[in-house]
Amino acid sequence: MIEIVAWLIPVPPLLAFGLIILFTNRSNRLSHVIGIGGMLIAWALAMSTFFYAVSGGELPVTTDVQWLPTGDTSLNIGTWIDPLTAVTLFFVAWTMLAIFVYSVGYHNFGKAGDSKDRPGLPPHAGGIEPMYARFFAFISLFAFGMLALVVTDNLLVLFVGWEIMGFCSYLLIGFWYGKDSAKAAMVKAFMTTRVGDVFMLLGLAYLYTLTGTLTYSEILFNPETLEMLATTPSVLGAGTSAAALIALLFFIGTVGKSAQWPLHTWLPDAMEGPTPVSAMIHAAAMVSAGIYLILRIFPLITAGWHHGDPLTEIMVIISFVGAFTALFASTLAVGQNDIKRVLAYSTISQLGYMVAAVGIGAFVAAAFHLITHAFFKALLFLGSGSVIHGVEHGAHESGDHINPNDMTHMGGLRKKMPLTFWTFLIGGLTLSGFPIITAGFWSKDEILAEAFGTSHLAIFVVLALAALITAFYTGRQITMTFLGKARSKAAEHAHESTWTMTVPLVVLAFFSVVIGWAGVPKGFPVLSSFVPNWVHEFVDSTLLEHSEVLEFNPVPLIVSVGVALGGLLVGFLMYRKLEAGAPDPLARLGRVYVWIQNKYYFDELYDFLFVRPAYWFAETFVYRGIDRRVIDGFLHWVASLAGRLGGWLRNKIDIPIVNGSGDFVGEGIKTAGREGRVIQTGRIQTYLIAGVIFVGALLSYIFFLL
Amino acid sequence: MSDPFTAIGQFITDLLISIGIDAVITNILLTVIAAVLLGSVVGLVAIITIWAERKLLARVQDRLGPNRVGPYGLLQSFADIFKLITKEFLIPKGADRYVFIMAPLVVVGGVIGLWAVMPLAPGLAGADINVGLLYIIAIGAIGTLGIIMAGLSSNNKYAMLGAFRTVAQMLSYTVPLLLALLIPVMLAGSMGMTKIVEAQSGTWFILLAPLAALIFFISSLAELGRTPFDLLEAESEIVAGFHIEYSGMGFGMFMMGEFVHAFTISALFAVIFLGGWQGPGIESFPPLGFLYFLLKIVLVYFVIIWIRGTFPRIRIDQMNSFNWKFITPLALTVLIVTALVDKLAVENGFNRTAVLLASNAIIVLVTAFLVRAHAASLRRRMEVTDRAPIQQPEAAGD
Amino acid sequence: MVPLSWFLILAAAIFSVGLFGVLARRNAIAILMGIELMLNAVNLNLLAFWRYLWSDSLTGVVFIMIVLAVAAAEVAVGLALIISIYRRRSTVVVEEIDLLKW
Amino acid sequence: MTGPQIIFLAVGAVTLIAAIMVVTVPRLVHAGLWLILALAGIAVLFILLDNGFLAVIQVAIYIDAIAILIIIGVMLTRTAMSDTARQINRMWLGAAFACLVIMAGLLAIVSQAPTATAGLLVEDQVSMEALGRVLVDVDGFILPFEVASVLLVAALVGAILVAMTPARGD
Repeated sequence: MIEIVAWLIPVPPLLAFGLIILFTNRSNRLSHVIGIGGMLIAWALAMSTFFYAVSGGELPVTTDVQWLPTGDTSLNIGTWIDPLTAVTLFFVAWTMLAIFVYSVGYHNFGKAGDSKDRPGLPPHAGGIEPMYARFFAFISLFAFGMLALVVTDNLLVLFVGWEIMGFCSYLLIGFWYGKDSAKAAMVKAFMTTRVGDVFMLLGLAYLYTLTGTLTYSEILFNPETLEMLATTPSVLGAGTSAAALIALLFFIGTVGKSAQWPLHTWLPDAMEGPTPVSAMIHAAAMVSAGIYLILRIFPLITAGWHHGDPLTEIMVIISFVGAFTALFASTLAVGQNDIKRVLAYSTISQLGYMVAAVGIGAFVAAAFHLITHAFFKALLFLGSGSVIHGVEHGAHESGDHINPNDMTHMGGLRKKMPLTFWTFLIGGLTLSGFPIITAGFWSKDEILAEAFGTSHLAIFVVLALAALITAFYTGRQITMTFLGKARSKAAEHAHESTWTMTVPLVVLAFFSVVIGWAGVPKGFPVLSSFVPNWVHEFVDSTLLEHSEVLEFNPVPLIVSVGVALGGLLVGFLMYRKLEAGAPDPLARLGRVYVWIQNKYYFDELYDFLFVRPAYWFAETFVYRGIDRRVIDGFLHWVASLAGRLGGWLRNKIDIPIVNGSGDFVGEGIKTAGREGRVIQTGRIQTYLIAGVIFVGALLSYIFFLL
Repeated sequence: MSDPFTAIGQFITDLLISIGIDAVITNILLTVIAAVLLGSVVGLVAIITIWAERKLLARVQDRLGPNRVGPYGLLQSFADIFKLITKEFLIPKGADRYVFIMAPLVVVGGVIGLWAVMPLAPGLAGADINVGLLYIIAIGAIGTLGIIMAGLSSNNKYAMLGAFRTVAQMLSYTVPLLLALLIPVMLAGSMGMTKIVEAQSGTWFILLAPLAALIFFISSLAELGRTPFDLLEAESEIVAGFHIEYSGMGFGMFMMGEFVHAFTISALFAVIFLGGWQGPGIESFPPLGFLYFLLKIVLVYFVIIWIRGTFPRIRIDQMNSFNWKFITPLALTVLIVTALVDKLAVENGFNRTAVLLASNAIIVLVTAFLVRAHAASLRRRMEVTDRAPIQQPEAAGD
Repeated sequence: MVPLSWFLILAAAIFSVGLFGVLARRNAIAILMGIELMLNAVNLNLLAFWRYLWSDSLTGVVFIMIVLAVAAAEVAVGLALIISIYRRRSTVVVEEIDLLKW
Repeated sequence: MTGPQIIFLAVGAVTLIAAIMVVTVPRLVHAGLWLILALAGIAVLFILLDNGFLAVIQVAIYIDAIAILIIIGVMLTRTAMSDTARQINRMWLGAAFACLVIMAGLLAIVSQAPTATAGLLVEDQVSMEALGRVLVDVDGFILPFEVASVLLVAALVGAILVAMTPARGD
């Protein structure tokens, strides 16, 4: 039974996509009913799978059928339900469902469309989105990709789902393709993630050539294979094992997908899409998929490594990239005034946490943070969408045309949009790790505790610093947006969003708080005696080699509480009295602030390092040098040579010899034809008479003469 | 007195033999007598049906109809016949003389020939051949030939056009007619007319195959060239159609052919779908079957007259598209569905009548739905193209 | 009883007459008629042989049915071709349809 | 001379004369009508050969469909060739000679034919049911039957396509 359910989970969104694209795209109502209905069915199936898993059902549940025979081996397609899959399904289904419902309100369903609205541009008077049905088709396909990626039992289908999501994110970031910025962003996102994907495909190919299979059970949960991979030297030689190289290639895929440094630049630009898309990409699906991948291949990353050992090279790389990204992106978030961009950088930073956790071998902590982050980041994005929506409406009413994303024009929205404020506050506090009550505290604390407990002090310090900055910009964002006085007319006229937008916020806020209680670490004062560390036990059972539970240590706890509260407080105090038009208090940092605001000039750097050299290379070298000079020159040479040769042949051979004999034959045939053509009358009857007489002759020969 | 027809035949045979005539020749004579008798009676029926039709049409149109000659105008037809006989049979200049003369004979002959296989009563049929229904189809189309001959030989363009229309219509509607007739053949398991009648001793086929009956009826109307398919003699378009040049008894023969044909089709419908001579009490007194048969014929004939009185004429493009786009696909569907359902129902022990009726009802519902959807789309297109005509009348079959 | 050879002689005669129609007629439709006559002669032959020699199997009858089907198809296509030619070139005389000659 | 022989001679004579008229009469319409007579004669001969089914089929297909179609074809194209024009081509003498050759050849073969007498027909073997079964029997004639039906469909479509009035601008 559960096997069939697992098979069916990705199917409803796919059907919904097909139905909407092919049949119902004229009817907005029918389209969103089908889209949400499909997601609802998928959600119900995912929940039943999850509850089967947590209620002690036998795991992993696995089925497969043969898909593609390839000579000696065959590629199978199947499902794989283990604890990691189950919890991933849980948060993916919930957040996606919330996003689907939220989209109805976000795209102003029920409002009359403005005749000036054009497909490819955001509706400018609060009317219904012109491509409403198409949006639901795209996100349905996106949901299919994500769910297929989660339930599959092999890396190939995972890659397929991965690419479907990449394609969908391309479509959705550029959903308003009438905007030039959106067009640029969609191309950038697609191309940047493609860099990672190519490496990932290389990893897949390499893995396949070594093992002849891509199925989880035969690679990741097969100690012999892992041992083989860990001991086989890689093609690079020089001490790296095949496992490490494959893990590195996969990790580059993750770097692209989860926007880790140095491939992080696409994600902030992806904010050009509608806000549900941002939530989809940054919380529920795409970036989570990157982390899901490295969690999935955790046995491969850690092949030949055991708890307590010094980190292997690949783990060092991963943890370094993760920690660096966490700190680096959090500093960038400080300088942003666009409400969604702050969250985008925050996402990059939080993903860095998870990557770093995987890097130091803290599998459970990373998974735990993945879950909590999905909920609170989805909540924050949807909340920010609600804010933007409200401010946009205010802008329409007051005629004050400002950028509705810009936080400097907000302020005082607490009274205007109470539900959004409270849920956003919960999300913000969770993000900054407000002690005890929020889920973010528990998950982040676990990562810090792991880093501290396994004595990776450098990592610990960097992450703690990142946590401090995170708390700071969260405080800054909440204060600038909701507290104080309204700094524009639009903000004064803002009002609360419809129920289809607020209900998902409340649901997500609920989970943002509650999820944390499933992961209270063992030995935590007072609380741990009430609630067991359920997450640790459950998720850890994914792996063959179980990690030992760390002893409780108050140092990371104190640090964690300290940075969270401190950061929030500083943020609040600094921005409490921000006036309209006043410079950002951080501008006092001078040059550093300029650097931050310009994202450390990474875009410019890449432009200088890659884009312009590529153009130059194409123009100067390939076109002028190779194409014009070498290839064309060669062709011209060949052509003139052929011409000269042809002339010689024509004058010496063709005209006297070939033509002479040809003419003779031709003239002879012509003469023969002219003389003989009277026989051909062109009348079938004549031929028939001849034929009949011949047959008669033949008959008489046979019957009378033989 | 169990079988009076055999008894009469035996009586005549005995009589002839007693005069001293050879047995073989007696047999031939008997056949000839029966054939002449049957043909004459059927021909005479036309006289009555003409009167009935005029009278009924008059009632439909709130008139009195013939009422001067004889009681209730009963002798009106006789008066008409005398008039026709005494008129000169004109042969137009440039006409193809022999073909012109033969055409009405072929028409009447073809129609009367149909009665050769008609089972009139239990044990009474002209020739009970095992391919009776096929014979009906084959001989029934001979009438088309007569009409073509008339149109060709008249040296008149209206006659020619009328003949064209007739041929187009008759050939087209033969397709659904044949398909509809295959269903009773399938249900009875035979093409013999007597077998078909006997197969309806329990349930009449109109209950087993109502749609087939309807299709057969409509196609027959088209074959007859009766309203609403009477565009072969649409006065406003082609004057009188193929018999425009005929006068006197030549015209009379065409008239007779037409009425006898209508009567014959009624008889066919009665035989194939209404159980022919089936009815209560025929086992004990077989001649009763003849009465039942006559009653059923009259009933169907009444419906034909009724339709003539109430329906408008359709256009020629409507005639064509109705046939090829609606009734032929429907007949095909019904044929296939009936074949499947009948086979499965009989194998699985369902009530045959109920299952077949239900399948017919489902086909009707689906058809109605499709027609509605099609009409809706046509209406939408009409709205889109505003007042532009939806459809140019297609070129007629020429 | 009619001897088998009578049927065969009649069939041969009709066949030859049909063949003459095909060979000598100028009108394309008349040629078609000739072909029909030839086919009918063949059918007569087939049925006669079936009746006299092989009446224990239905091969002859089936053969005739197939011939009938082919004849129907042939007439339909043939007439369609003739009418198409008539539309384009206003002629049904086979001697005048000589575009591909020389 | 038995009854069937008299009938055969009468019908055969009519058929042969009709056939000769088909290929010789100048008026094509008349040729068509003579063709119908010849086909009807063949149908009667079929009855003489104890196959009423094929006789009826002969009438239904040849007379009702093919002959009428041919007559329509004649009518449609009658302006192209007047009935007074020469109907026989210049090579008719050659054609006649060829036909005589063929006829002689055929008669020569016929003279070698066995002098068989018709056996009794078993009713089951000529019944339509038996014919129907053998037509769809896997060991019977299902393949020719299906091929013939495909041929008919192809001919139907092809005929419509060939004779269709070309769309304007074509």
